[in-house]
Amino acid sequence: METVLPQETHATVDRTHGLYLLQQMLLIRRFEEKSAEAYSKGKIRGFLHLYVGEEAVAVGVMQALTREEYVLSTYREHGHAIARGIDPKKIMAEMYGKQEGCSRGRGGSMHLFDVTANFFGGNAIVAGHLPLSLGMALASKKQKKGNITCCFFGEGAAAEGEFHEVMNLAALWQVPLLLVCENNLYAMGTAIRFTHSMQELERKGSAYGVESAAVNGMDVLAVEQAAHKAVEKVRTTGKPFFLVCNTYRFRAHSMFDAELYRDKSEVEQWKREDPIPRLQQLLLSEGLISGDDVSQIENKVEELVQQSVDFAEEGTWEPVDQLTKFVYSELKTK
Amino acid sequence: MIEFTMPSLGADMEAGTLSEWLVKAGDKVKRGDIIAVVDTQKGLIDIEVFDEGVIQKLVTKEGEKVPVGSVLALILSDKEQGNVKEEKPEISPIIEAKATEKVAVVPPARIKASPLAKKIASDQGIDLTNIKGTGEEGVITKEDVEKAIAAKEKPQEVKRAASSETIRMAIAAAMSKSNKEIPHYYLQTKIDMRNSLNWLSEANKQRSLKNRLLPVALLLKATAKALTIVPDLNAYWENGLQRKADINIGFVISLRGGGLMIPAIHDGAKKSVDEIMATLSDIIPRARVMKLRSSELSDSTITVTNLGEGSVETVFGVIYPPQVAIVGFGNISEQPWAENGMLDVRPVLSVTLAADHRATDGHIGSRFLTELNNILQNPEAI
Amino acid sequence: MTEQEIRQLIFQLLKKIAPDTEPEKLQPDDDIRHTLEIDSFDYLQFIVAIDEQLELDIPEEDYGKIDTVKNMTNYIISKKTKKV
Amino acid sequence: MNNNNTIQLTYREALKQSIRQALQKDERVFLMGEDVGRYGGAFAVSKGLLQEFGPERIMDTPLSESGFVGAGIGAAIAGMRPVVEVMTVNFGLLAMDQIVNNAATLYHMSGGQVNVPLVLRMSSGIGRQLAAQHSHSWEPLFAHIPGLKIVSVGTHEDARQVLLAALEESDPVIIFEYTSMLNLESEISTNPETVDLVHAKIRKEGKDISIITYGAAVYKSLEAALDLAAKGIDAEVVDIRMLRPLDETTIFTSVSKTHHALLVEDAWRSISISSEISALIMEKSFYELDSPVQRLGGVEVPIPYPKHLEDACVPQKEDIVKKVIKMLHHD
Repeated sequence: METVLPQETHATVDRTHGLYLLQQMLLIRRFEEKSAEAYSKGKIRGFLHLYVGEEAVAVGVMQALTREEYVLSTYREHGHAIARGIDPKKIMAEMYGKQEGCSRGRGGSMHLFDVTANFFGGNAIVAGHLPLSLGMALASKKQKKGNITCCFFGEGAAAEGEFHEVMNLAALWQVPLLLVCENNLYAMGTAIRFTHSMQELERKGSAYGVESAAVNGMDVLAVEQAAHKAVEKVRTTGKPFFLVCNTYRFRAHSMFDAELYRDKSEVEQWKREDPIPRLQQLLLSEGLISGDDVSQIENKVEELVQQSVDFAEEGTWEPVDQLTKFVYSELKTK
Repeated sequence: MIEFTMPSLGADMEAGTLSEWLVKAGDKVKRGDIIAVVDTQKGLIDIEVFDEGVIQKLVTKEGEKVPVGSVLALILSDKEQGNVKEEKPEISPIIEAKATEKVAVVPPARIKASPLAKKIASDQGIDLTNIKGTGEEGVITKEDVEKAIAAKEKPQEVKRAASSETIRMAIAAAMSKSNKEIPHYYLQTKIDMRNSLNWLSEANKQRSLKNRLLPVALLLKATAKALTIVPDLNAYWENGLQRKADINIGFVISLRGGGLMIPAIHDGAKKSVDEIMATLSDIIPRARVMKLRSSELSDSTITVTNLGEGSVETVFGVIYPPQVAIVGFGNISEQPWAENGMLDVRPVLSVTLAADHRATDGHIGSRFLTELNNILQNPEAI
Repeated sequence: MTEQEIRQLIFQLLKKIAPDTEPEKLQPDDDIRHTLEIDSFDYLQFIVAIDEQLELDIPEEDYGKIDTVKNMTNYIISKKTKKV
Repeated sequence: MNNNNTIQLTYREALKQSIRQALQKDERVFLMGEDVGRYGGAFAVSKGLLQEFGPERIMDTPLSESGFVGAGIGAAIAGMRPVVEVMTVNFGLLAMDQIVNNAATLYHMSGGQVNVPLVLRMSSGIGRQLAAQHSHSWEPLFAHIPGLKIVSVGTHEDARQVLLAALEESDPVIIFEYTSMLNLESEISTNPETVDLVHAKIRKEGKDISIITYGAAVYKSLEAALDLAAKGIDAEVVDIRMLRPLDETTIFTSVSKTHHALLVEDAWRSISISSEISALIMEKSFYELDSPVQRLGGVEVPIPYPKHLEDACVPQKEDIVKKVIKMLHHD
């Protein structure tokens, strides 16, 4: 049932796409670093979960998805939102709580929504969005729409009952659902060895008859390739696919985390696997890009991030008298 | 807290309508004060209070009919107030003086009324203190307030008119019952009133116009005195003869508009003729306007009817149950009078006794009339 | 005090004591008590009231002299004159 | 109503007809839940529908309340009109996360982008000697949550119509149905009015007291009103029907008319629908009250098994009659 996917990739990418992938990951990285800064200044409040180190997963998987697919994510979803093509300005404004945000400021960091991008959150109950993705895939199937649903979640969610219910139901109903598990080894502060009896998560798929695979989540090209294959499977069979991306989170779980649960040396060791330098080195060594290209990308990303901050700063607060909007629909949709 | 209740003004009274409150919450009352007027089958009756204290709350509202025994008002007794005072903490004398003053007034008890009732009362300018609540735990309800409004709008005269109507009905009922149930026997005698009238005339010379005695005062006193000698006629017939310790003579007063009021002259035997006269002066005007005290209307142990004002010579009364006798005085008129073989003209009074044959026999009745005569022949000894 | 005034006063006091009667309809020679059906007690009240208003002391033996409106008026006039 | 023809049917049959009509009316509608298909519905409500509409429209689910309720939400987001049956409200708790954290919040936290036109049907209530874990009246629990629309089906008319009205909504609607009433027969019009979910329904007009109720207590209240009428008390019975959002206007109008309010429900009395309505009446209709608002609710105890104890757990007709008489001081 497990599909063997290549763990290393070489020049399977051309210059343009290579630059694009590099820029996407760099944008996510810089955007989040800026977010941390804004958080420290008190501009962003609530929870802020950073994706630093895991960028290859979001960017890689997203390359396999068309605009028609439904995407659902977790509370650590800035990367997915950016990779999905949602304007960073709207994302930053959302985190600032401004009404120009992608969720009108109602959601914040954990609840980024953009229906025009078919991006359905930003869901902050671990595994809570898995049944939703199942239902959306079911709808697509019933409507013979042809699109698939992609649901990102962490290895923590794979311990939840809903993960198992959804695996069972998705296989039972044979719905076009790509379940992407981002295994960053820690459910908040608890290492996977303390949370999963079977730590090769992809093996959980076979129990439900769900085709599964694992991929090095620190290698964007590997992820992209694996995602393409998985999406292809889902699209052709109409059945679910369980893709495990093994990755690592460089920063703490959230802004307020002393990281007592892991050694700094472990983090340092994983940082050598950082997907961004990894791709950059590959592209440089393959002669696909030059140092100037990297500088240009850096500058471009810097500019985009600054624009997003400026946009968020200039954003407006929703008047309090509109507080009770969006509880019930004003219009009946038939 | 003392409960001031709807009194039983007669064995046949089950309920009364509280016609008027003469006090309000916070008023000080003492024993004997008239604090309410109650409309009964017998007419409007002034209700007196038997306790001392401060009206805490008027529970029954005007215009409301409540059963005998129902709480009409709550009175905070002097003793209870005293307690309140004692519990006051020691503070500066000036403030204490003020506090004492306040205690004397006693803040009115919180009136329990429904929000709606309060709103209507406030809109209509109705004072809730005068309304008795019929809701749970005596809460004043909308209906109670509406009744109070209706009562307020109803002219007083209508009530009075209705009163004389009810009086008529009450007399009808009592007299029918009497005639149906009481086997009357009748005795009559004539009494030479020369001595009595002379005595009265002399007595009045020493009295200011206001304090002059009327013959009826003497007759009532004589009746009371005679009853001390023949106590069986001063009684009720209730499961047998129940003699009454106090001699309370119910004195029939005709109302000009028809009907009767029979206020009691309490303790007639213990009162002097002057005191009886004073009592009459107090009672008769009030009876005329139907404003008698509850005890005055309920306590009679025997009745005296005095129809002698007109030209009627003799009156045979009908006993007012559960009493056992009624004494009737006719006109005092000059008549030929034979005594010791001599014929003379004397002021003569025709006296009758109607008595309950279940309670007494003619012999007793006869003794009573004999004693009455003896007393009236020696008025100076009265 | 004129005769007319005295009559008015008599009517007024009678009306007060017996509100439901019509003293003004009394003929000068009508017996007051019998016509208006006033009992001895009320009549006494009436005399007391006359006394209070006019400061007259009417002895008991004079009661016979004040049985009609006419007699009473005359009696009062004579008493008042005597006093002066 | 022009059409005076009526039809005698059970509450169960009324529910089934509404589901069938919904399926016929809209291709997007499908029924999903435990044992709704091959078994015919745990309470035979959906019996025969699988044969009629096929397994795509009548979907049996495994015992995965969170999974299939969440799937219902997802399907609704993605353009379907799922009717998800949770066998009993007692199991609804297993899907509580999906209902509270997803169905109720998505519209808001997406800033109005994501509608969840999901209909959730749950059989509910006490009365079949099912003991503590199967006799819950969870209406207040769910009605607490903004973003949900909570409907209680207290009559046959509503059983026949509420689902169709709920499917017109763009927001998640939870319909409470009452197991104890399934076999109850009643007459309804063959041409029933479309249920107006927004407004509470005056089931009986009256002028002396408002009995404000819902669910299984509606018929009990109506019977009590009948008894009270014989005693000269003209009670108005208000079926709240939509427990959230509440139709406050109808409630206030009724209380303004009668000036007395008795709230009756089977759910535990404290922190209940009645608690809420009572508070609302105090806040907004206080000066219309001629007596304190009273509540008759469930006794605060896990529901015991024996019939006589079970009966004693919730207000019965006699309790309602007694309470009204006491409130109106009619004794």
